[in-house]
Amino acid sequence: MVELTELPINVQAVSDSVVSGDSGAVVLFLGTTREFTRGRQTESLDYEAYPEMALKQLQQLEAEARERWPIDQCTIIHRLGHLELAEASIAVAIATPHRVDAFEAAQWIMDEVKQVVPIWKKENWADGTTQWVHPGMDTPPQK
Amino acid sequence: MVELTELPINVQAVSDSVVSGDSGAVVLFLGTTREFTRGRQTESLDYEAYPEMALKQLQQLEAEARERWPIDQCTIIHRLGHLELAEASIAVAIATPHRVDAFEAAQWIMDEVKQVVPIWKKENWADGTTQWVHPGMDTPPQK
Amino acid sequence: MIIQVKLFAVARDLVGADQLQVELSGTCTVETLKEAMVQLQPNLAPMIDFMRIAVDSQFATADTQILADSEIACIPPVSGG
Amino acid sequence: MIIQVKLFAVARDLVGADQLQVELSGTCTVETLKEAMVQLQPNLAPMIDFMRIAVDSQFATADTQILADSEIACIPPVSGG
Repeated sequence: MVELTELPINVQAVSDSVVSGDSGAVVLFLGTTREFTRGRQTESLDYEAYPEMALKQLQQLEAEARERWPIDQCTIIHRLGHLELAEASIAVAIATPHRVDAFEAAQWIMDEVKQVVPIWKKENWADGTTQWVHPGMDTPPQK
Repeated sequence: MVELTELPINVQAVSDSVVSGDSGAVVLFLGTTREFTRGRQTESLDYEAYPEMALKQLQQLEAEARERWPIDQCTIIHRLGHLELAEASIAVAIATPHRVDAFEAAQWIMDEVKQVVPIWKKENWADGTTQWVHPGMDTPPQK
Repeated sequence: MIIQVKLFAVARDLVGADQLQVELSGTCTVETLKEAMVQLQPNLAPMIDFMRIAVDSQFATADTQILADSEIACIPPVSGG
Repeated sequence: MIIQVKLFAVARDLVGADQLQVELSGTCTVETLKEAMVQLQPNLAPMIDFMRIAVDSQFATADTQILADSEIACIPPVSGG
């Protein structure tokens, strides 16, 4: 199951969506808003998506992960809009019969999300500037 | 923070105990009660510990993990007593600045828990027999 | 043909709109589309090599053909997760 | 000296008690303790090689010395997690 949401991610609900008597292991990853990045202070973040494509890419990632690992349940939720410090931007939850598969699949999904899913993060720095994050590309801070 | 508890593990509370603005990544692992193990059906489980030593071993694992990885927060909770299907027997939650460390540390802790923490599982099979699980050692089912 | 290119993040900020209308003639690929975008919006030039083009919600390669009814988007390096 | 050995899981079930009282004389190591346990409870024999002994909540080795005030536990292969 994949989802984009403007609402805070409910960790208990994500966990409940994958836990069952079929599995022995659940790995739940949360990406959270960090205050300091290489010494710079973040006040908040904004996430924007190309939603139709982001959902398709997430669905493809779930399907490919299910081909690679014996996955019982998979939930991927990405938050959009404005996030305060410590809030989760993404939750990936994987339930498998054995734990090594859940760890591998969750890591693989996170690596892929950061490559192929059209979602962008804007840093709202504590100094009042904002900056789109585009890895590998220089984007100067804007007032 | 390490804990042994007879109460159900509250996933939201475990997550809340490690999430903060200091970290960018949280990995939460849950070991859950699986219904089928190599074709045999489980009705429920009982976990027993040598509690003083189990707590010491868990504290040592947390300390060693903190030496190996840059861990902001670490919570390890093991449930004891009677567990129904799909209930979590263990929760390990690790918060780190970068996700690779959280994944590695959580996996390492789980591998170690299964080697050095004096806690034992008893299978209550659906056929009415019970059996202590002692990996590497034959333990016949008991009536 | 006239193509509406969806813009996001830094590309949208640079252009000041969430779509860029590009007129193309003849057979058109991702490569010719990118050239036309830079001609219309020269401030995209330093970034265009970092942008991927999606055609109908799939990443396209340089020689992917663009048809009149394709949904086209300009995808700067992503930073979700 | 008299040692109380804590028993868990299958070891406790086999002995029918959660402690085993063992009398030892002279210098005593984990190895001599295990021998004494099997002599008292022969049904532990097939399993004793799989059991680890903990002294004061730390896993001991075969030649770890056991003192009169040590807390001793017999640890069958663990299955938590």
